[in-house]
Amino acid sequence: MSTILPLTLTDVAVRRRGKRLLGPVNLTLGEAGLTMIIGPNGSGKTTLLRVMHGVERLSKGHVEWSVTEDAARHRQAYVFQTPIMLRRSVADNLRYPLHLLGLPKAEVETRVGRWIARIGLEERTGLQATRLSGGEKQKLAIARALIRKPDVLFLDEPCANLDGASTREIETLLQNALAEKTRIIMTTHDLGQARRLADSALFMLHGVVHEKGSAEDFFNAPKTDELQAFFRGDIIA
Amino acid sequence: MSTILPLTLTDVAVRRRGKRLLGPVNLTLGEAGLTMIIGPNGSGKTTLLRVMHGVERLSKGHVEWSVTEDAARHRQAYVFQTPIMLRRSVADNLRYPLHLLGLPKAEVETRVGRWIARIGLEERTGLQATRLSGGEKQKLAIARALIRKPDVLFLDEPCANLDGASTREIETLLQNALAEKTRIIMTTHDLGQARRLADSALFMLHGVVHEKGSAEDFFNAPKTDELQAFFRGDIIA
Amino acid sequence: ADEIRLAVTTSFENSGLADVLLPAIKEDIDLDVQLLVVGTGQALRLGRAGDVDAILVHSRAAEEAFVAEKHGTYRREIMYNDFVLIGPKDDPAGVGKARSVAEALKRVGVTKPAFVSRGDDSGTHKKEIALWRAADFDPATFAAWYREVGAGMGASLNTAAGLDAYILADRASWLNFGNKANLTLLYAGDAALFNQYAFLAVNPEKHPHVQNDLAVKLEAWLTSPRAAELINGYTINGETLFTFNAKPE
Amino acid sequence: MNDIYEGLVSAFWLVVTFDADLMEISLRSLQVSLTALVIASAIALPLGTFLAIRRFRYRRLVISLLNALMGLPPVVVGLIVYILLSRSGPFGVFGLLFTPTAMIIAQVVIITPLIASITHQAMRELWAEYHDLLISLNTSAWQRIKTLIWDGRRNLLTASLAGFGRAIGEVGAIMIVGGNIDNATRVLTTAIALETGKGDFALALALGFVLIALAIGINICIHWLSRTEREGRW
Amino acid sequence: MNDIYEGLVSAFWLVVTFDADLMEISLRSLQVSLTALVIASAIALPLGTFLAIRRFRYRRLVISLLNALMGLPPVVVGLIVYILLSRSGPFGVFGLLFTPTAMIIAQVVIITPLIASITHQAMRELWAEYHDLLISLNTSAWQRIKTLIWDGRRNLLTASLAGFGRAIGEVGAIMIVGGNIDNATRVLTTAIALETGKGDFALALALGFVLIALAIGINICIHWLSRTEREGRW
Ligand SMILES: Nc1ncnc2c1ncn2[C@@H]1O[C@H](COP(=O)(O)OP(=O)(O)OP(=O)(O)O)[C@@H](O)[C@H]1O
Ligand SMILES: Nc1ncnc2c1ncn2[C@@H]1O[C@H](COP(=O)(O)OP(=O)(O)OP(=O)(O)O)[C@@H](O)[C@H]1O
Ligand SMILES: [Mg+2]
Ligand SMILES: [Mg+2]
Repeated sequence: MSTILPLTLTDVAVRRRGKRLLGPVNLTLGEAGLTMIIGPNGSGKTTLLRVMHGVERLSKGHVEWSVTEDAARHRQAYVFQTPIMLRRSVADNLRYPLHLLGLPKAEVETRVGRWIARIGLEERTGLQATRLSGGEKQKLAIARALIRKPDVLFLDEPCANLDGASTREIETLLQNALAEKTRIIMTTHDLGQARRLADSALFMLHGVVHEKGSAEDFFNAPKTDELQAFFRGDIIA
Repeated sequence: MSTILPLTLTDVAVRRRGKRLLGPVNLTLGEAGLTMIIGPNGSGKTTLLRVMHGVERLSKGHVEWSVTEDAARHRQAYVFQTPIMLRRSVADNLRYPLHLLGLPKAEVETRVGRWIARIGLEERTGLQATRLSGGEKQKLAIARALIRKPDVLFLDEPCANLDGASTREIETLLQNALAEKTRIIMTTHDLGQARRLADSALFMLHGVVHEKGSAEDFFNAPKTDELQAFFRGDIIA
Repeated sequence: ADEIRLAVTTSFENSGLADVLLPAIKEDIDLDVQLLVVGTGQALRLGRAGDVDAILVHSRAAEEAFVAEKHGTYRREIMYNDFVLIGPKDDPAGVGKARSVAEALKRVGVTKPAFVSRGDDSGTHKKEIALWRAADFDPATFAAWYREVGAGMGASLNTAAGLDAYILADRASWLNFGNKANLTLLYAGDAALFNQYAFLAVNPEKHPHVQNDLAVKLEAWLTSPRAAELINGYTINGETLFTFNAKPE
Repeated sequence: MNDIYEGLVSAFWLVVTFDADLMEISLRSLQVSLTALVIASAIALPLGTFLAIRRFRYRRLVISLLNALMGLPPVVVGLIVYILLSRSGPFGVFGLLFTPTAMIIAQVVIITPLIASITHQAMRELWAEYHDLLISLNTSAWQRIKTLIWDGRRNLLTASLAGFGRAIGEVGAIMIVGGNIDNATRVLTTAIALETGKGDFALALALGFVLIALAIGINICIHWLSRTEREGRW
Repeated sequence: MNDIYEGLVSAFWLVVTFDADLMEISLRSLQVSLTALVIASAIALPLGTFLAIRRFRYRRLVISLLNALMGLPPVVVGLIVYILLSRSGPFGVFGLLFTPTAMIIAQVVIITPLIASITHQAMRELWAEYHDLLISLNTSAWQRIKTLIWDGRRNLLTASLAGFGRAIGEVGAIMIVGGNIDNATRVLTTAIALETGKGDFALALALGFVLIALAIGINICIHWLSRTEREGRW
C-alpha cells in the first residue's frame, strides 16, 4: 500500500473578512505516527485540520500530498468537532461511505455489523442518528471514519463528549489503526490523552504553529513560555 | 429573593417508540449547591436534565417546583450539550435573553459588554455566532445563560470543548454564581471537574439514578459496583 | 369517426347551438367536430397557421381579407342572428323608447350612462363601432363612462352586469347568459343589427395537411336542409335565435 | 417562430420609446401585485411560521388544507370575489368591483396559501434548530414567530418571490374582478390575454416579454438588495 | 351569495351522481397535472439541488432568473408553446397542438421554475448541514444531489405540492394550447372558464368546488402517505 504522505503545507493562510484566522503556516507531516494539535480555544486548530483535509478554502499558499489531489482525497477521513449525522439510521450512516466506495453488499454488511458492535450501539442500529446522545454521535462519527480504512485520519476533539470507558476504547481503536500504518492527525483539549497518544505535537496559537516537536521534547521540555503556560492551564495573552 | 426550589420529580419516565430512555425517577433537589450528574454515554443524563428544565415531554410522572410552572420557567437557564447559536452576532446572542426580559437598553449594553469581556470574545463581538470555534460557542452559551442571573442553572457538559484555561475560568464563574445562591445542576465527563465542583452527585445508568449522595460519600466511598467500575473507567454491562 | 377542428367565436359557442348541431353532424355524416372557442382574431390566426381545418366567424371584412390572402378559397354564409342592446331595467337613457338603433345609441351617447364595449376587435366589437359611427359618434373620443373591457362576450356581459351598464350583445349569448342581474333587453330588431355567420375552409394549397375533404363535407352538411331545420328550430324560452340563410351552390 | 421574433422587436421598441400605454399598464401591474404581495406576506409569514412552531390537534389537517389551497383555481377565486363585491353581494355597497382594489383582494386570496406553505416549510428547519433554546428562554408564541422570521428572513425570500411571481403573472381572477377596463383596470396580463384573443400574437408576446423583463428586474433588485448569497458559505 | 350556495349544492349533486362528463374532465385534469408534475419534478428537483450545492460564476444570476421565471405569465407560455407546436411552427409536424400532450408541455414550463426555486431554498439548509461531510467523503456532484434529495425528501414535498397546485388550477396556457375541446382537451379549469363566460356561475362554482375538493383530497393522501409530520419533533 503506497502512502499519500508526506503532506506539505506551503505558506498557507486563511483569511475571512480581512481577519487572518490561520497562517502563515509552513509544515511537513511525515509518513507515520500520530500528530497531536493542541492550543487554546480559537487558536486555529480546527481551521488547520480542515485546511489539511481540503475542506477549507485557502486564501494563500497550497497543500500538497505525494499523490494527486484526487487520489489523496479518497484515502482520508475526517471526524468533525461537531459530529455531522446523516438524517438516516445509525446503520445507514455507516453504510453510506461504503456505498460510495462501491463495496459489495456482503462486505458492507460485515463491516457495518462489526463497527456497530465495536462502538456498542447494537441496540440503536435502526434509530435515526440525529437522535443519539452527544457521546453516541461522536462514537458513530469515529466509526464512520474508520470503516473506510483510510490511510490518513483527521480527528477534531473526538473524545470531548465521551465517558472514561468510551475514551479508552477509542484510544485503543486509534492505537490499532496506528499499528496498521494509518496516519493520524488530531486535536484534543485533554492533555493526558495528548501525552498517551502523540508521537509528535503542534502547539497552535493565534493562528500560527507556535511550537512543534516530537512528543517527548514537546511535553517534557516545552521551549516557549506560551506552551509552558498552556500546560499550566494559564491564560495566554 | 424567594427561591423556586426544591425541585421534585415524581415517578418520571420518558419513553420514545416503546423504548424507555429515562425512569422511573423519583428525586428531590434541595435549595442550594451544585449537583453533578455523571454516567456513561447514553445513560440518560441529558434527558434527565431536559426533563427537569421542562424541555422534554414526559411519558409519565411530573416535575414540580415550589412555585407555579410559569414563575419557575422565568428563573431558569440551560446550556445545551451542543450549543445552540442564534444566527446573529455574538453581541446579539447575549442581548436576546435580556430583550426578552424587557430590560432597559443601557442595562442591556452594560451586561453584554461585561460578559463579552469575561469570556474573552471582545474581538468577535460583531461576528455571526455560528462561525465561532467550538470552544467559543460553548463559552458564549454559558454567558448567555448566566447573563439573565437565573436562580437555577442547568449545564450539559459545558466544558467539553474548552481548553484548560477556559475550563478554569468557567469553573470560577460557576463558583461565583454559587456564592450568589444560584442553584446549579450539571453533567460532565471530567471526573476531576466533578470532584472540584460538586456538593452532591447523581450517577445515571440505563436511564435510572443508580446512586446518589453528597459529594464526599459519592466520590470517596461509592457504594455500588457499577459506580466503582465507572470511576475506574471500566465498561459497565 | 373522422375528426375535424373548427375554430368558432365565443358568441357562437355561448349560444348553445353547437350542442344541437354537433350530435346531429356526428349522426348524419359520422364526423366529430372539435370546437376551438376563441376570439374572432384568434380564430382567423388559427386558420392562417393551418392549425384548424375550418373557421366559423362573423366579421365580414376580416373574412374577406382572409380569403384575399388565399388562406381560404371562399366564404360561405350559413346563417345570421342579430345584435341586441342590453341595459339596466330602469333604462336611464331611454333606449327602450328608440325607434332605430341609431337613435338608441344617440340617447346613450348623450346621456352617457355606463356602457361596456367588448374592445377586443371581435366581430361584435367591430359591429358596435360601425353602429356608433352610423349614429355620428366616435367611440375613440368617449370619456370614462364608455368602458372598453377587452374581453369575450360572456366576460363582457359579466362586467356589464356588475356595472349595471349598457352593452351591445348578440342575441344568442344574451339569451343563454345566466348572470342577468339587473339587465334586460332594451332594443332589438333594426335591420342594421343583423349578424352574418360564415364558414371558411382553410385553403389546402397553403396548408397541405388540413382535412379539406372533411371541411367540404361539413360545409355541405351546414348548408343542407337538415341543418336549416335544426338552426331555424333552435329556440331558447320560445325565441328563435338564428336564421338559416345559406344559398345553395 | 416569426411571431416570437417580431414580439421581441416590438417589445424592444415599446420599451425604448417609453410607450405611454405600456408605462401605465406596467405600473398598474406592479402596483397591484406589489400591494397584494405586501398584504399577503403580512398574513402568510406569521401564519406559516405559526404552523411550523405550534402543535395542535388539527395541525396536519390545516397544513394539508393550506397546501391544497395553493391549487385554488384563480377563475374560481375571481368568481367568488366577483359575487361578494357585486352590487347584489354583501360588500356591494363599497363599490369595489372593477377597481384595482378588487384585483388586489383576489390576488391576496390566491397567493397567501402559497406564501404560507413555503414559509411553513422554510421555517421548520430553523425551528428544529431553535426549538430547545426558545422554549428554554420561555418565549411567547409571538416572540418565537418574530425571532424565526427575523433570523430566517433569507429563507423567506423564495416564499415572497414565489408569491410575487404568481401575482404578476396571474390573469384569470383579475380579469373577472377587474374587468380589464382600458385606462382603469387593465394590467399587463389582461392586456396580453386581450391581444391573444385578437390574434395579435406579436403584440401579446411583446407585452409578455416586457412582463418577464419586469419580473427579472425586480428579482435581481431584490437579490441584490438582500445580498442573499453574498455572505453564504463557499 | 345565492350563486355560491347553489354552486355548493350542484357540486354535491354532480359528485354523488357520478356525472359522466365531470368524471371525464376531472380525470383528464388529474392526468395532465400529475404527468406535468412528474416531469417537472424530475427536472426541477435535481436542478434546484444542484443550484444549492454548486458555486459557479453566474449562480446568483441563474437563481434570480429562476425566481423571475416563477412569474412567467401562463398566457405567454401558452402562446409560445402554441407557436412552437403550431403547424407552421418548428414542431408542427408532430401534430401535438390541441392535445393533452401540448397541455402537459405548457404546464411543465410553468411549474418547473416554481419547483426548482422552492427546492433550492429547501436544500440550502440541508446542504449547509451536510456540506463538510459530503466534501470530506469526496462525493461527486451527482452523489451529493442524490443524498440531499433523499435525506431532504420531506422538505421537497412542499415544492412538489406547490407545483401541483399551480398546475391543477392553471387555465391561461392550457386554454391556448389545448383549445378546451369537448371530449378531447377540456379540463376542470377550462370548463370553469367556459361556464363563467356563459354567466352560469353556479355551475362554474360547482366545478370549482369539485376541483378544490380534488386538490384537498390529493394533498391529504400525499400527507398521509408520506407521514410528513408523524415522526416530527414534539
Ligand atoms: N468569518 C470569520 N471572521 C472572523 N473570525 C472568524 C471567522 N470564522 C471563524 N473565525 C474565528 O477563527 C478562529 C479559529 O477557529 P478554530 O475553529 O480554528 O479554532 P479552534 O482552535 O479549533 O478552537 P476550539 O478549541 O474552540 O475548537 C476562531 O476564533 C473564530 O472565532
Ligand atoms: N427516539 C428514541 N428512540 C430510542 N432511543 C432514543 C431515542 N432518542 C434518544 N434515544 C436514546 O436515549 C439515550 C439517552 O440519551 P441522553 O442524551 O440522555 O444520554 P446522555 O447520558 O446525555 O449521553 P452522553 O453522555 O453521550 O451525552 C441515548 O442512548 C439515545 O440513543
Ligand atoms: Mg476547534
Ligand atoms: Mg448528554
